[in-house]
Amino acid sequence: MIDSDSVKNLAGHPFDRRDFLKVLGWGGAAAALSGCGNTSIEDGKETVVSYVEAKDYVIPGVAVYFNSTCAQCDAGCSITGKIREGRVLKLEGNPESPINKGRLCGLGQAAVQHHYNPDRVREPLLRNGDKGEAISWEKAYALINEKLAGVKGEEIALVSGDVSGHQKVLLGNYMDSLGSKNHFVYEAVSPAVVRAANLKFYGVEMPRYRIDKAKVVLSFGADFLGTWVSPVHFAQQYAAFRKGVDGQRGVLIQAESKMTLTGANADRWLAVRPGTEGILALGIINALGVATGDVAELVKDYDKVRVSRETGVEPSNIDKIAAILKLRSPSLVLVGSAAEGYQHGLQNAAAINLLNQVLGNVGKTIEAPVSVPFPQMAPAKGKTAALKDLNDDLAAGKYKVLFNVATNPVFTAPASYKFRDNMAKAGFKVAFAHYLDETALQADLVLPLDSEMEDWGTHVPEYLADTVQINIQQPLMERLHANTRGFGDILLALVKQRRAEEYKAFDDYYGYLRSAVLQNKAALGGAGSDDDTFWNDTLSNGIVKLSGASGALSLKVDVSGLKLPTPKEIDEQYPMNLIPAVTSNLRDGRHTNQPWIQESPDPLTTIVWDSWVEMHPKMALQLGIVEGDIVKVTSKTGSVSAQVYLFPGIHPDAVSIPIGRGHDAMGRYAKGYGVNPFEIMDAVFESATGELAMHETRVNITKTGQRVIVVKDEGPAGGRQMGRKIAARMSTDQVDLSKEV
Amino acid sequence: MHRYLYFPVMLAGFLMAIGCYAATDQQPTLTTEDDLGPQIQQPIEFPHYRHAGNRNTVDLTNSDPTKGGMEINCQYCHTYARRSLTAGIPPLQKCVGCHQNIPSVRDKPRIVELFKYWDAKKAIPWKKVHDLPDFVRFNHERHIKRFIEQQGRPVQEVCGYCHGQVKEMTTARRQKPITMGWCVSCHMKEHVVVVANKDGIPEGGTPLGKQAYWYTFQKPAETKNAAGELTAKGPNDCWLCHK
Amino acid sequence: MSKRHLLALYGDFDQAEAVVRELRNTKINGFDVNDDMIVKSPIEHPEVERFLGDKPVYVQWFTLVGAVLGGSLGFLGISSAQANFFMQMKGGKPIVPLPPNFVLTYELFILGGVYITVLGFLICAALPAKRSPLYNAKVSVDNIGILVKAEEAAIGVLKTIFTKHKALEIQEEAGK
Amino acid sequence: MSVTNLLDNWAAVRHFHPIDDKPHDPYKWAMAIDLDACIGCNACAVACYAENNLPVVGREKFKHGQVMHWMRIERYWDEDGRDYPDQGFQFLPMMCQQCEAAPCETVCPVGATNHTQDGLNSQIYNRCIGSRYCSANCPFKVRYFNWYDYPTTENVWPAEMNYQLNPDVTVRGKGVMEKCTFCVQRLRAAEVTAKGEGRIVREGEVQTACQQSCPTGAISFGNLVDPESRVHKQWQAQQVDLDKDMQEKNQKEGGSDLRGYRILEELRSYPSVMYLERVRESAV
Amino acid sequence: MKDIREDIAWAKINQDVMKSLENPRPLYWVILFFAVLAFGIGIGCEVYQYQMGMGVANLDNPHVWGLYIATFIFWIGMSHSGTLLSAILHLMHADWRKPIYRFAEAMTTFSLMTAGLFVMVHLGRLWQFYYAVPYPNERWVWPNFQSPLLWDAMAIFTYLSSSVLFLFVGMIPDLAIARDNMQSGWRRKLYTLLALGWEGTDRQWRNFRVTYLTIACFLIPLAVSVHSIVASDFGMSQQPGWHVTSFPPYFVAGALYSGCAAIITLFIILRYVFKFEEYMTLPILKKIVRLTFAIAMVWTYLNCVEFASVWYSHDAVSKDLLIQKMTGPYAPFWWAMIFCGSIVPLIFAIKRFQTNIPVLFATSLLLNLGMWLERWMIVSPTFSHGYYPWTWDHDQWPSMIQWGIVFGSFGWFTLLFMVFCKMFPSVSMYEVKEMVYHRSLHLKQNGTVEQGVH
Repeated sequence: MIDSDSVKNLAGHPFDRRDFLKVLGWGGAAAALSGCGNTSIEDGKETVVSYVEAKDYVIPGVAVYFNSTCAQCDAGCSITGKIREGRVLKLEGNPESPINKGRLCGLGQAAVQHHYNPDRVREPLLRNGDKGEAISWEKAYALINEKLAGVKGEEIALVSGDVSGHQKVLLGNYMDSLGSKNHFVYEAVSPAVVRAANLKFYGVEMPRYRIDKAKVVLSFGADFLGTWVSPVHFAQQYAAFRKGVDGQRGVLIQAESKMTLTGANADRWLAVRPGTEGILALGIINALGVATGDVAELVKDYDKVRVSRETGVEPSNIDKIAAILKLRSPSLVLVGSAAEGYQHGLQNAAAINLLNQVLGNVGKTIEAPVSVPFPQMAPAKGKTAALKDLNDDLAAGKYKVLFNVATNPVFTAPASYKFRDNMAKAGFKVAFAHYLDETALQADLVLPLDSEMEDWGTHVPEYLADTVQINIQQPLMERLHANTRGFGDILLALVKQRRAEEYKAFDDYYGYLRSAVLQNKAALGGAGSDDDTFWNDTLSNGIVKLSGASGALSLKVDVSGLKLPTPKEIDEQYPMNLIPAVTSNLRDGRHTNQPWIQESPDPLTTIVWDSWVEMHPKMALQLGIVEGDIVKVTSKTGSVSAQVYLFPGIHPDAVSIPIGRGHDAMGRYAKGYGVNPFEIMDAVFESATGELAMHETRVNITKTGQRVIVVKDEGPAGGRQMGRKIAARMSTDQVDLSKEV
Repeated sequence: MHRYLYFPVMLAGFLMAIGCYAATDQQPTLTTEDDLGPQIQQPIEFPHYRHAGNRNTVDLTNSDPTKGGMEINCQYCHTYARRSLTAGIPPLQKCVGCHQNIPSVRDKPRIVELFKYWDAKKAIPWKKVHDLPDFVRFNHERHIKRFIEQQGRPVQEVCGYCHGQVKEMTTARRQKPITMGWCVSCHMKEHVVVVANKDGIPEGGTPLGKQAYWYTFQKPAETKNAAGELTAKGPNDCWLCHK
Repeated sequence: MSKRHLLALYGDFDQAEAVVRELRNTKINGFDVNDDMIVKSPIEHPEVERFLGDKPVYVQWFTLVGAVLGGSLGFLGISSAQANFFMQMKGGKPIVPLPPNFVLTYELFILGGVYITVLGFLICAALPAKRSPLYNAKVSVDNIGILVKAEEAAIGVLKTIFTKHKALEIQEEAGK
Repeated sequence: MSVTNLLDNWAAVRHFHPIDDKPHDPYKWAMAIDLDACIGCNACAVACYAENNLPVVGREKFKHGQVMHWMRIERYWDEDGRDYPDQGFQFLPMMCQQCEAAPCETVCPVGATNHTQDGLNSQIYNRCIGSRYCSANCPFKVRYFNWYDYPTTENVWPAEMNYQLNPDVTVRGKGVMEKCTFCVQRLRAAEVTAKGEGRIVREGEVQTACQQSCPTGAISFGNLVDPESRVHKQWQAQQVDLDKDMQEKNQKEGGSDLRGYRILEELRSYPSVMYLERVRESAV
Repeated sequence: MKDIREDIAWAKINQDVMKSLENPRPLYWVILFFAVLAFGIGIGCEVYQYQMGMGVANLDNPHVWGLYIATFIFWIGMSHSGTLLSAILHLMHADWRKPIYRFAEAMTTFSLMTAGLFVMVHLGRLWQFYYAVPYPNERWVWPNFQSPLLWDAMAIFTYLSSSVLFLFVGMIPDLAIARDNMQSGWRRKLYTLLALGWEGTDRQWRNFRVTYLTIACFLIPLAVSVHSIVASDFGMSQQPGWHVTSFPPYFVAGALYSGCAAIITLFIILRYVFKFEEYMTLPILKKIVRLTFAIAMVWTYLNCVEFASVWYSHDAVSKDLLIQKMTGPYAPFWWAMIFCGSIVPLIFAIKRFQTNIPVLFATSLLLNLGMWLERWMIVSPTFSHGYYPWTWDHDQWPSMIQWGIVFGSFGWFTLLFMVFCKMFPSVSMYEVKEMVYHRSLHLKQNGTVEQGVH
């Protein structure tokens, strides 16, 4: 049983705790020399803190565990926090959650460093010239109220990231109360084009993928193990897929221009010329030779000679893939960010999805998702197009008040948007923020948010693994800083300014949430139990599982309008394609200030704490570049300079710079490390959906003459084992997996 | 010439004597002598002797603190010790829980002080009396399980091994050295083993034959000793305390 | 029966040898050539022993005892230290491994040997010593000194012998 | 005391481990890592940071090779002349192999690293004087030395960040060696609890932090002598014996069709971590 | 040419040597100043390192050992020359050792003391050094006797204390001379105390001879064991490049080699600074040079054996390391070692140069450099290029702190040595007298020379 009061008590006296940092030999060098031994025993000097009141389950020295929800990305993993003496120590996966089944990725675990981050905003800050001046919450609310007075609804805009659950409901109500419809849901990295293509081909935006049921997975740049949609969940499916059905191990083929973590785990990795993923898909359909009608007509020109020429994939590989896809069924074809990031991204994605239809995978390894019974809580899904729209509006000076909820568009908008300047045109800018990041620095009023370990909430993930799952977010410890507030609490306070009568029953967001959940007790599976029991069970489980209705997928194949452009000629001035890489650690850069994230080597390059320009050794040889050279990467929009890392897992026509580093604000661990590829990204858009075509930027590379040592975990031997049997491998014909445990 | 041999003979004799002493001194003597720690000023001078001290057998109603205590079990207040590595300090709630029902002492200065803390909902900043270096982890739970629960020794005796005669103190004062050598001197002794046995003997005995020890030193002896007991030395694994 | 000391200095070993020989051959009352005569020289001169007669040296017995004790106690000590309560288990090696212990035994054998030898030397050579009653710094330069101790009656005879062999200098202890 | 110990237990102290017998009873902690399941995502490494109070050393010190990751993910690609890693990379989580005959143990001058009864290679921080001989003799180079006093180093654990530190694990100061412990604090807690209940630790009762977080379940960890444990079954199925330096299955003509192997096994350190070879599809 | 003038008067020997104890020449102060300066720099570096942690030495994982261990071996090696001269040559009755063994013996002692410092400097937690000392303690814990480092400590302790005793015992008659020559003052008191009342009686000499011989006998196997044990710090490990059978003799040969080279250097310096031309004569120098040459060739041979055994063995890892040494980032140092260690000593084979002091001085410095490089090449490349390719580290370069401490150690050694030379007779007077005496016996038989000054 836990309620907010007991959480407070649990913490006892948070700032009176024993200093856990007093360590081995510490402070003791002098003492040791004076012969008093090395230890730092000081009888009677240290204070032992006892609780004033303690719950029965609170025993000093014994950890308690509470469930909550991970907010580091939108996959919606349920977490279990380990709590000792009122402090959350470590996050683990909640075994009850179908999404992550007790597992948690590195990014998720680093959330404690978000919570304890020394660079968090601690007070509401009001702009005073270049400085922020700490003000009280009352004053902040009053100020917002004042600034909103007389402003028309259409002059107010709010930009947020993905939002779901009761926050979304409350947020919607607030926007309603303001009379504004300008809620921009923006995610810098989101599979929006894939959603559109899925809608077209399957009738749903995000079907359930069953990698674990597939015998062959052919992925076009979908980094489902690293960054795509719900990586921890897919990784578990992947594990089952590799174990195989009846001992027949699943085969993973990955086609992309820049190797992702998933590509690194593939049985066959194909380096595809940037932007030609769709052509390859059509080539495979052609090679399969099973298509009929419209489809056959569409692919008939895509013989393997042409496809090979345009994509750079060997004809023999196309044959092999076609053969294995034919032989082993069901298979699964995935389309990911590498394919969607072009002007013709939707066409690419459609061509690839067509492959699934041709192979008959729809309904077998692609299943209909369950629908959320409370549509108002279903996630609002972020798009990059939203930022474009917002930016255009801001440029036109449409908004007098702009709310920003923990997104960082100043950092993630392509430089050509001039977002920073446009944002200045909005009269009054309020940022709900964890850090003083680039965007918060532009705001007039910064409201410090609780970390997700201090806040209440409910979340509905976009990708539901099994049944409908509503994730509960609850505080794992007392608020670390006295003057931060939960997002829900702030919303509630703001909405009360408009509709005081409607919300007067709720003292705080916790009360709102509790009553909102209990209202739907029956629908949430709590019929028959009393309020307190149900509420406590819900909190202790951390998730509510519901059986939702599963719709049907559309099986119709519509290839009308599917037309892929022939690959562009090499542009002499900008010969290379820039691939802004989304890495599993950094994602869009909102967590860069967590040192574990900075020090976790990038899985592929093993580089830490810095950005790099990834380049194929062959191309580097041509350009006379070696590892560690600082090169200038210039696009039509601008240029950045960074160290080169030579990496064989990239198409020679492409260079790649990871997203997420290059902050010039945010905090001590983020600021000044690396470069931000958004600064050179051209504003090119997917033609059908208006999404930013992130892979479409073309660049040239020039040496600056400087050279540095690349800070990475890999030694000078590189990826070579020098004949030692270290990471050994076998091929499937040598091994008999059925004997294994 | 023999006068030149005095010295070597004496030297040899001396070394032999040392050797014989080392060879025959089989059981280390448990360090029992007191090694008083500093007198510590606590925020409230808690009278242990009053709570845990022996009852005045002559006059059971005597409330004169010098004449006897209430024999409260150590574990009544120090309830965490049997459930956790660390013993912890009882929550303030515990003190108040009893004392709000004892109006007779309500006006005593210490109790007034206690209620001041309680009313302010502030924790009492007790000072640490038994401090171990931060690289040492002593497991209270395990020792209480073994000596109190398995072997049924009196609580005050068991706690007193390390904490001394707390029942005679006001605020506690360190009485034993609590150094590694002191800990070890007890582990080196042969202790009675309670053998786990599904039928009859309570849970919590040592699973004999599945003992996590390699060497005969720490394995329970094959045969019972004269007193009919199986004995074994305490664990000697560094990683039990240093982690 | 008090005895007095007499020191005669000579320029080379031949003269000194001649003196010693004569002292040995002459029977003098109150003077025992084996107990009462000491030859002091600036260098080690093995030939002195020839004319002084063999005198025993016991230092090597100290050496033997020291080395044996050092080695055996060393081995025993190390082995029993290894087998104490905290047996430091080393994977792949027994708790009391012989090769390392032999290495250390070897070192302790030498350590014991050297230390006890030096000790034996100090004992046997009776060092540190008080200065003998008659000492001349020339002995540490180039002279050979013959120090004798005799009863008053023999002093004269000794002096005569010393002078006969062209003593460079004769020092006499004052009478008591 | 000591001399009697020596004489009474001569046979015991002259006993060669692990060759002479089957000494582990009731515990021998061991691991099996399926490289075919490992995707190289680093979740285990971060879990290790969180569980074991590892310092984040920052860019400069990382550059100087002073990083402290007890668990590192290695990424191999043996190119044999190919332009692309078209069969992917091979990831390998590497941490202390808890060797049965660990080369590090014998060389420590003060005995700060020893073998424990349950088959771990212990590291006692306070005993360590920092001679670094253990690391010098470690074939896997999985020991990490505290080159600086990280607890007092700026921005390693600034205020509030230190609240995350695990109180069950000592925070190491400068000059001591450290390494993966198989999360000994968890093992000991489980062993003591089990002992209090008169039983041994059951399969699944204790997990290492890395195992717990691994999204693909590539890491299994448990008691090798418990026939019920997954690790025991895996080792047995793979015919890998703890106390052999050359597995019989590899002696057979044509090699083995089993994936289990131990790294640098030929050095006779008898590692407690078995890896299962990565598998590659031969049809593509 | 004779090793020493046979008609030299004994009193002159005393005079000449005692003069070296008197007021120093300005050059002495200059040398002392630089020694103190260098030592001060070393101390400063060490203090900084102690405060900050070992990281400032720019060592890393897995390159955990660096110049400290290399220089430690260098100093241990250098100490072997004293034993060679005083013990081995004593047993072999090579009396030409007599004028020069005293300073060689002092060099042994001081280089051991310097080497001992490096053990301390190397430790990550110097303040816990006493954990490595086997003393009974309340924790009932002993150090690990299986560790070659502990053998090392034990061997060095034995060697150092035995050498000090040997030096002291051998000096007692000379201390008596000093005592007799000093008029008054603290030095006279000191010598009186140290001379233990030595008077040169027959009994004293008799026991002295046996003692001296016995310790010499002990010192020879001890010296061999010391450097074999240092070799086993490496040889007992598993790492490639260290695991060669010939390591112990290779180390011992290297030790004698560097010791002899150092003797040549110091010989020349002493001869010049203290004007010991009469005693430290060119024929003696020639003998040392020839000895050094012989040892240089032994070392070269053992070096070749080491490489050959690696080359022909099936140990691919060691072979890979050897190739790496020859061609990798350490190649310049490795080839410099070969040049200084095996090529430069060929100069000694040329008779003309065997007594050419400037050439010998320069050469001996080069040999020492070569020997120091040898130790570095043993230690570092194995760390940079071991079994585990992922952790290879070819960029490792010692920081200024490491260099500063190495530099400081030379200052410390020089300081000790210079102080010793002023405090104690650095030429054994009584033994030079013996040498002169024995060599003059045949002259005396011809009646051409009178004994002494009379």
